[in-house]
Amino acid sequence: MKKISTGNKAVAEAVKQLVPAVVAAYPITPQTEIVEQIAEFVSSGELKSRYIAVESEHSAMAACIGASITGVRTFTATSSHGLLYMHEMTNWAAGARLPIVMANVNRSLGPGWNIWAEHTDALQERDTGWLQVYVSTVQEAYDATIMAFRIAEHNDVLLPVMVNLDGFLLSHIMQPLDTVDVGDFVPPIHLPHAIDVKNPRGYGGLTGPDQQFRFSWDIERSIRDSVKVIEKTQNDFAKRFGRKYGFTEDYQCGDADVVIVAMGTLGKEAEVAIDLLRKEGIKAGSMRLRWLRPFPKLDLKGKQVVVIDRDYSFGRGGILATEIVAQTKEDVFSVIAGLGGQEVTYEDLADFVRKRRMGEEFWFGVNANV
Amino acid sequence: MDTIPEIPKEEYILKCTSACAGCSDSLALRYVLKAAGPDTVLVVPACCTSVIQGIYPNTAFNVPVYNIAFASAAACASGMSNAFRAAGKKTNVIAYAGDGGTLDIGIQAMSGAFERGTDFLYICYDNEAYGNTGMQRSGGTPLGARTTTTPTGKTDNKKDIDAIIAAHDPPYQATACAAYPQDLFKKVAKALTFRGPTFIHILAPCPPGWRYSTEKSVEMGKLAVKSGMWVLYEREYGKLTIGAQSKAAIKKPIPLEDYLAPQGRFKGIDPKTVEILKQRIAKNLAKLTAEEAAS
Amino acid sequence: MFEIRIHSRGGQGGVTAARLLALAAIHDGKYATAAPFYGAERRGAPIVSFVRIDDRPIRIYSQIKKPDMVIVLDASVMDVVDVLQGLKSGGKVLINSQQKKEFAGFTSSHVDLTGIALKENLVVSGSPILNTPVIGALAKQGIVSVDSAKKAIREMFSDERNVKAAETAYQEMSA
Amino acid sequence: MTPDTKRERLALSRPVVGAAGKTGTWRVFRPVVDKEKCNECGLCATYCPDAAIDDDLIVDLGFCKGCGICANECPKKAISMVREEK
Repeated sequence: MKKISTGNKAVAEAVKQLVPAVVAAYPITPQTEIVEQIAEFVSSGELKSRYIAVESEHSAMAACIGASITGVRTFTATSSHGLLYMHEMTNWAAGARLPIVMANVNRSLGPGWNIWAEHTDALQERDTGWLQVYVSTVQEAYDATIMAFRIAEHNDVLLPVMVNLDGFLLSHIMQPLDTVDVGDFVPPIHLPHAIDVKNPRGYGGLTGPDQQFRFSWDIERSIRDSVKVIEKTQNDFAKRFGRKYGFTEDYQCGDADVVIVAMGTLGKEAEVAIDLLRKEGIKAGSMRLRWLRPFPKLDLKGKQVVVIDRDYSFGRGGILATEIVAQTKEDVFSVIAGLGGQEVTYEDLADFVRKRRMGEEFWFGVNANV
Repeated sequence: MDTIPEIPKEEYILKCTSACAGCSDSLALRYVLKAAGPDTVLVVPACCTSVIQGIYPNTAFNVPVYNIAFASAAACASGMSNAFRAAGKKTNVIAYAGDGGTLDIGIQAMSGAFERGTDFLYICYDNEAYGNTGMQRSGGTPLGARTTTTPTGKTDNKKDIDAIIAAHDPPYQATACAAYPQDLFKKVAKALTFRGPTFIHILAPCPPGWRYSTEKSVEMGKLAVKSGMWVLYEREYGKLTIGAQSKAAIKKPIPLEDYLAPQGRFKGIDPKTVEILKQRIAKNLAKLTAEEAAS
Repeated sequence: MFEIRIHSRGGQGGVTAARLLALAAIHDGKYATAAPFYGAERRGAPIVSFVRIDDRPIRIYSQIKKPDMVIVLDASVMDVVDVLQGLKSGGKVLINSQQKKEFAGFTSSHVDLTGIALKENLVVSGSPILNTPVIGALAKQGIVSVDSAKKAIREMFSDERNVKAAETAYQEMSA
Repeated sequence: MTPDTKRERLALSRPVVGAAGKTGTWRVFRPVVDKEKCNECGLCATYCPDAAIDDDLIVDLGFCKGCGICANECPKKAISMVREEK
């Protein structure tokens, strides 16, 4: 059905169709609309979930953990400081192998009180064992949320999934949304280690130095296995609903000499920059990274890569750039742009490509010249 | 005194936990679980109880136990209770936390869960310090008690968590003591008959923490009650009832010194501090007596 | 692509106007995005929102720098904001005003949205509702069809007076 | 998906007797019951933190930690704590 929706409402719409037994959440700008919408669905009876209006994000994730371990579907949403506040529990959720789905509306971190888009919040969760997908349209926010449940709950995965959408740039804009009848696309949840009072077990008790690494290894193995589950889920989604998604979204990459790699809305706007560059005779392409965990194998051989990081790891560099260099062993032109919602246009993106200096780092708005 | 026939023989704490010898947390838990029965899940944050279960892949606890990070027992239990109720299950959800996890780091989550009317029982077993990490002061440590972070005695009063809970107006709250297992059993059984959040605050004397010899754990609990330092009561829909043992103590308390003297943590306590403690006890007993009379 | 920038003050419905317009454009079979620019918003502060309408999916998220059209829901913001900034040569200006205002090099039009809202008693918390009548005025300009405008309004508002106000604005809109 | 015997999903513990090992070895003093004095009131079993005293008031020395609460609380003073010989 053709609708118009914000990114936030698209996420809520997907959640409504997946009917989690428990949604526990705490409001934060710019995520608020997601939880308001879900609360409204619940109070109107459209959504048969229990909505727990917790007193903090730490408790939001703890409540999702407590609910999830009983074997039911759970959802939460947050942003920025909220995500950081629940950091202890995000690690717990992954280690406890609970398929919690969370929307994170990417926003910068204080101080100052900046509420605009930045990816550093989610990237600080990079090493927790969560799967992470970054979306670029309202439609994709909806589709990715649906797929997130199927991927998280798949018994080869059983890890939480975070769906990331750019604060305001995507969370608050209105775009067309085509909702689907999810049907049996996401099978009923079956958590093999759900609490059973008839078969009492202790969860996460004391473990020794000769044991803990096994659980870590299993998370890693499951993340590796998740690649096939994600592929299958995305392929099935395309067959069933007609919209195709991959680990990356490649645009004019085939014959490109230079490729922009970015995430989220900048990754989408980069396509417009590519159109401009192509008109100028520059063989450019763009590769929008959708999945950060598992980190996909990127086909960038023989291409110059311009990486746009809307994030930063202080003392090291753009996080995406660092990840890409680690995989490709090639120099990139690392552009730090869009922090705290800094305005970056497709013209700026085209300029980064025109004036690239491989092996260097460039802070947009800081350095005098690109 | 005689045996207590109404208490089930079933043990849900199997032989044997890794609790210290003479641990009154273990003693309390035996009766908590006897009262709760097998259709129960314990949610346990970081505390002595997270350790005494034994080491993976074994546990001494014969009910499901969900171990969770320090600050989040009540929040986790809140999610669990909602999930069980959504599935139509009556399973008891008991958050079982120490004084640190209740009065200090867990107070926000607990307050939230009570405010939201979560259908669960929250039990704080209070050994008046961070026992698991080697006895650092907590909000539950009484004035004058030495801990590793109050080496000359705590200069602040014990936080009145029961008053804080009372402010949330739960249908049922009670205090108990590991030295009175029958009383504890009855209170847990009763708490679990209510819908909504209920709270039981158990005084759990700790031999290594309080520095007395292990055989005195029960005796120490009784001295706490007899001196008025710990008061046994129930508050049901706001109506306060002081327990018989505490009523006796109000009429004729034993000297506070009889309770303090056997404990190494009060060794060398300043007489002025003892005086303040006595005044606080008197004030608390008067307050509770007045409340009982009024309700 | 047709790009519109809407100037208003916080609480006047500029963001909703953008959303209504985008929805109407989608009903016309086009692609559209409505993107409010969120600043440190408060009631009464000048704010902008953006609408892009195109025949193909819209991939641009950055702010509109060179709009094809500017809508001014509150003429008083013109004292503090250069509403014509970046407006394409020959671009359209639509102002909520009782008087015609001329701008060299641009096509200007006006309509008394406030008057229409007051006439229809479309007032919330003391503020006249401008976002539904403005869609009628835009339909007159051919930005969206009349049918789609009405459909969009009915989807977002249950009160039929909003449609009435849009119709009035359609009629009263200056040429 | 690949079989891997080294994989363990999470720390799921099974309830067993002796989860903490044979805690009887911790003991310095052992409770010895004087059957003559014992009136079988059962308070020793009631107060045992480790449930190491059964219905017949037999102490399970495999797990008794020797805390001495039973002896301390016995109204008939029928239990004495005797030094273990090691």
